[in-house]
Amino acid sequence: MHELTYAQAINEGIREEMRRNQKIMVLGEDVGKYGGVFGVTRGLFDEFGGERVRDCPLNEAAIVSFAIGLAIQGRPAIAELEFMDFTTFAMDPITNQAPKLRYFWGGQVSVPLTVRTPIAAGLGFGTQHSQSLEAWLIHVPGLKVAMPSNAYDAKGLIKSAIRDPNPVVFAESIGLYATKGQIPDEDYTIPFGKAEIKRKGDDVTLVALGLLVPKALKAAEELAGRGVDVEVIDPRTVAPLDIETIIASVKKTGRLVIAHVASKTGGIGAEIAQQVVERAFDSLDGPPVRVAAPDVPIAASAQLESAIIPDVADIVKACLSFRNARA
Amino acid sequence: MHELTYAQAINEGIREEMRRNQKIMVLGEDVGKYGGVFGVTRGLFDEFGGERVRDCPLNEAAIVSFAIGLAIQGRPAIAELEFMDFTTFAMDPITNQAPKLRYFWGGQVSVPLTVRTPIAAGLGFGTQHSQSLEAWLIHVPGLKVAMPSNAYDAKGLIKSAIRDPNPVVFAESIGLYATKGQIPDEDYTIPFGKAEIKRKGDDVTLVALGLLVPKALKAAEELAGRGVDVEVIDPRTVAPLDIETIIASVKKTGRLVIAHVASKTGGIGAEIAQQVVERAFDSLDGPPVRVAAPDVPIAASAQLESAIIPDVADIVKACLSFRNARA
Amino acid sequence: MTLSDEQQIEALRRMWQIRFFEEAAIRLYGEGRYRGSTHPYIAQEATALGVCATLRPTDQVLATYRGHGAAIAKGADPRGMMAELLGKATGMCKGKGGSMHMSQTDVGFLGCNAIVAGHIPIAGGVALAQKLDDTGAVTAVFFGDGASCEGVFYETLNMATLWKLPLLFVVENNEYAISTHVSESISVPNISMRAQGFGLPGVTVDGRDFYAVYDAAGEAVARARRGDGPTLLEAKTVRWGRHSAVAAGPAGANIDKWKLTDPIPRFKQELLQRGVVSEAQISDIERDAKATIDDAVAFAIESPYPELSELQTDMYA
Amino acid sequence: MTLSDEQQIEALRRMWQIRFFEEAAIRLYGEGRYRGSTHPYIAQEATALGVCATLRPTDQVLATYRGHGAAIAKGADPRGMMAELLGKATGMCKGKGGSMHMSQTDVGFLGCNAIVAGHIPIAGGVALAQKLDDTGAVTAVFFGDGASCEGVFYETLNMATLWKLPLLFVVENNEYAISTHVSESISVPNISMRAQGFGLPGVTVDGRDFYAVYDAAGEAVARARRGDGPTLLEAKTVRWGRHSAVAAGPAGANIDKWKLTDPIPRFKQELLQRGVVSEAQISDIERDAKATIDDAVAFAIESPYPELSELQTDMYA
Ligand SMILES: Cc1ncc(C[n+]2csc(CCOP(=O)(O)OP(=O)(O)O)c2C)c(N)n1
Ligand SMILES: Cc1ncc(C[n+]2csc(CCOP(=O)(O)OP(=O)(O)O)c2C)c(N)n1
Ligand SMILES: [Mg+2]
Ligand SMILES: [Mg+2]
Repeated sequence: MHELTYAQAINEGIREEMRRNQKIMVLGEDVGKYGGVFGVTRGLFDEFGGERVRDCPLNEAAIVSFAIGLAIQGRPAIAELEFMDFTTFAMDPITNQAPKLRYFWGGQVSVPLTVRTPIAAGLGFGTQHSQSLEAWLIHVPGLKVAMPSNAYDAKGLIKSAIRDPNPVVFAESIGLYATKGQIPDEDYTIPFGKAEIKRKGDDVTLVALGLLVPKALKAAEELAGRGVDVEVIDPRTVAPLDIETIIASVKKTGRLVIAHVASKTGGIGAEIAQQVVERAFDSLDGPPVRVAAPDVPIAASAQLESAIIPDVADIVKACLSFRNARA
Repeated sequence: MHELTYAQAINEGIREEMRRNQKIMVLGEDVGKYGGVFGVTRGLFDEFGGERVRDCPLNEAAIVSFAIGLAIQGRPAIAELEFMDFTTFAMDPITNQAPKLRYFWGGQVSVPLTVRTPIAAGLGFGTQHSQSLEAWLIHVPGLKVAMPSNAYDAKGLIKSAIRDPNPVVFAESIGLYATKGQIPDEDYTIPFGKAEIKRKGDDVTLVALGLLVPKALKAAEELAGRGVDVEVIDPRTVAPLDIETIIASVKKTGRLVIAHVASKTGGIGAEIAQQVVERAFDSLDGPPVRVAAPDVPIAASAQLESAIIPDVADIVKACLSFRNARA
Repeated sequence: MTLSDEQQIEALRRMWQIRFFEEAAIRLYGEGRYRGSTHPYIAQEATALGVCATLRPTDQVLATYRGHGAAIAKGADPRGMMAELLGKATGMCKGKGGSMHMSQTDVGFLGCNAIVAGHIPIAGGVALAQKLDDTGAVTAVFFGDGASCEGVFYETLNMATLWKLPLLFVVENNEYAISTHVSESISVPNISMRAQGFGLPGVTVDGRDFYAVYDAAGEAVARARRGDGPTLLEAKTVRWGRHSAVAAGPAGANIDKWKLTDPIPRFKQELLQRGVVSEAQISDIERDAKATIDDAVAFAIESPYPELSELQTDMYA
Repeated sequence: MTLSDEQQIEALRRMWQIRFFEEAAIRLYGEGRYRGSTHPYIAQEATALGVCATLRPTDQVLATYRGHGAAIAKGADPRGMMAELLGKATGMCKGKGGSMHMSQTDVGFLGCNAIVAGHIPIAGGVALAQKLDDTGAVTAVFFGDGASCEGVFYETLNMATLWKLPLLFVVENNEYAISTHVSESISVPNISMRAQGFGLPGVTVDGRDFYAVYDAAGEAVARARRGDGPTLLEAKTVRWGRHSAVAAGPAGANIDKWKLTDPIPRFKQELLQRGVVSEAQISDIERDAKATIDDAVAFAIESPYPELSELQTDMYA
């Protein structure tokens, strides 16, 4: 075991995969000598050189498209977009090309593409640098989407993403980059579509994504003190989504809370809720509850922003909102 | 009263607004002399000239961005994207600029922008020309989204969109362009956020969007023959969404079906369902049911595509799926 | 590079195949045998052949929705193409792609793309892979004058030049993007002039002249193989008339002008003059090309539609 | 155009204001008075002033996230700016925009934009509106070398040239986009050369030389006002060191090089040489600029944060 931050864990995962497979490439803005704007690719340039760890001009559409070109030529490619908000410039390759090429060519190619991009919510960067846009991506058939919440998962998931012969968007949380975790010394991966039950509980099922997983665990602790026993589930990947684990939990608890930093309307919360409602309606004591940002652009002012990004207190409140709370 | 097709109704709406306000501009590919790839802007060039009805080079990002520049200078702008799938190239101006500028500038400007774009689902154009992407857009605070289902609404809504000092995406359905409707001779608009109950019914609430509204009405008729009385609701705009009308209906029927052509996961169906579940859980006999495209890219082959795009039979089946059907 | 007689004969054969393929595509559309649309390559055949005659089987080609010509020129199978057009299970993409997404990777045809210009930066990535593989292979990417307005085209010009990629940009300037004339959409008289802002060679040739295209492409390909980087090749051409089988009335060059500049009779004439073929041989080639396409049509019509279970296949590797 | 003494003095004052503003911004960030980031305009002051000195109040300016300089140069209020930086209710955007979204439309400053290059085509639309208004007003859009790689820049070059828009593209080539040197990202030695591919004039000047910028911008603005269309003006400059207040260690030009090329002492020297001001006056101007920024800082610190109810305002007009 060794200790790494979330950012270092991703770095180690990429590094190990690049050692395993000489064909793997990294492309992006400032990913080379500089090591990435948040340091995630630090040292890769030194180890693998500028051919494989490639600083690109500032053009997201071309970066992701070039990565697709490499991928369909048998070179698994990892493209970095510096903030998730900039997926807007690369939406065509991310949604119209990468996840569809194999399909509309009748299976003639595979597209081993990983698009890494961090979510900056809650850091005061303002509305064009703070969005969590995974809801767009789960609506694109053919695309996989990972949202790691801790260092261990981050490493295991990035390795799976890179090995996956299909396009993956790997959504990191800047707010988690410095959090530390214990990492096994031996090779491991975490499969896509397999949720983790972070805490067992009988009263409420709490599904949290990315940045909100640690907050959900804090909330659960606080709630335990109040006699409410919360089961915390981290889906880890939202496409594919391990709905089975969530449903099994809800069948036990009868209550569902979903927490994400993205704005509420059209967010993933609705999708998870509806899938549970469709399949476990009779088990539910009441409607699933969403904890999410309100439907406003994200203001830069710290005071305003902190009222936007969901926090422990919001999660606690949601878990206590059920009418016939058992506890 | 006069009869117009859906396409002509939009045309007439734009024309009337351009006569009312000399500042209004139209921009897009082939919107000028040619009258638009689907003929929606036909004749506008002749009446208003090439300055106001402006053929643009083939570059969607710049077209929408230029329209934003015009809008913030007090010139309401109507930008056309030839297929909704091409919003991918204009996602930055559509989502990071237009709906946020006013907010992050503290209200100093308004952005009277209308982005018109048609959904081609079901016409055999293949996967990059057949998507219905409204779910992405309702997840963007500050953006309004209209999805007219008939000629009368199309005219009333396009006029509201153009008069609205805020950005609107106006999602047309190519499959409806040729459908006819009676249009009043006098000026009228249809407010955003006001659903229409297209058919009253007591047994099932059926919310349908755009292309599926006529199919929903056909399904309702068929179901009436089988003794199931369906209330058909057309939200007309999905942002803002008139959830009150839907909830009032569900409180009566206890059953909700939502039908859209977009793929199911992450689609609007989940959002509508969850809003209803949140506020009318106790009124529901069972889980809301979604009728949507399966989560696959849209194949070109007619046989495959017709199995993807939801049809009358799919809607009928969904409405009959409730366990304790009253009828 | 010099062209053998066989190569020139094969080029004529494929030009005819393209012509007959597209005529059949329009006819079959009219008969309601498929939906969506199709974008005929008619009158542009000399460009695809002029470029592809300089390529090896291991080189790669990417094209737009108006890409049937490039497909045939790169050696794609007309049967698979025609079946694809009709959405049949025997189509090269199992019917999932249709007219605008044909591809046949085993002959180096990395497909058509229905997003205008979307394939240009993908071609950049393909060329980067080739450069890293260091086998001397090159990529040619075909696109239209309209496509040359999309930002990704310029992004790719910059990156390809910066990284000296073995990439040949072939812009087919047929004067129109649907209804929009180049004079209304492009700020310079020749699209090859864009190259001046990016530091790569830019060349304009008559795209209806097989030999002119071949010579210019040959130089560009040689340059790319040497590791000297990309070239922007503008082939000036005309459009037969309608943008697509569904588009409203002719907005492009009219048919009389088109007949005068038809690249096929012109190429035939040159082949005769150069003594590469006789009149009789030419008739044989034409007949043979016709037979190939007739066979493809029959094959496509007889082929079954895909099973519904195919909906769920090919999404993930 | 000739510059009056007052104009030159005002230019120096604003250059100092920018410098002091940015120094304060870095200091306040260090003190934890706001979060996010800030991108100092230090060492680039002569460019903003050289351009804005050619503009009228009714002309428009759009800038990037590194836009405090352009804001002050166009006449934005330092109090409103500083309060905005700190996220206060008295900020020019009520605290909702922060460092990267400052704007003050009543002085023709149509804001900073945090999406690199996102504002360039918006500036195109603003210039189109001006052309239609036919008042002789022009737009200047500031952006960096990095931004010049984004496709929307080229799309706007093409459209602005095609439509002869009154638009001045000001690319501030400070050699770096965060860590990436222009030699690694741009395929030509001067960014102004891009203009050659688009048919508009392209000029490179020393961006640290107020008069050089002023002259080149003046010509471009005159051309634009005449209806002759856009110009691409490249101002070569250096970056003080770090990309932003949060970015890791210096990747740009080092501080010694920077001191040698500091545009403010240089401009001061020239003003003295030209006899526009005396040493004593210069000290007064510097002191006055300092006082303005000190006052802005005090104002900003004392100002209240926005009410939470402000979250819901300004979304819709
Ligand atoms: C991104 C995108 N925008 C618009 C379209 C619609 N469209 C299809 S073909 C075409 C014109 C393309 O013109 P050009 O590139 O000159 O090619 P040509 O049709 O002349 O071969 C347009 C606008 C599209 N398919 N993709
Ligand atoms: C679309 C987009 N991509 C990436 C970024 C991240 N980013 C912010 S500033 C910057 C570098 C910009 O360099 P340049 O245009 O030269 O401006 P400078 O910082 O030198 O003023 C980058 C990559 C962004 N904000 N927006
Ligand atoms: Mg063309
Ligand atoms: Mg720079």
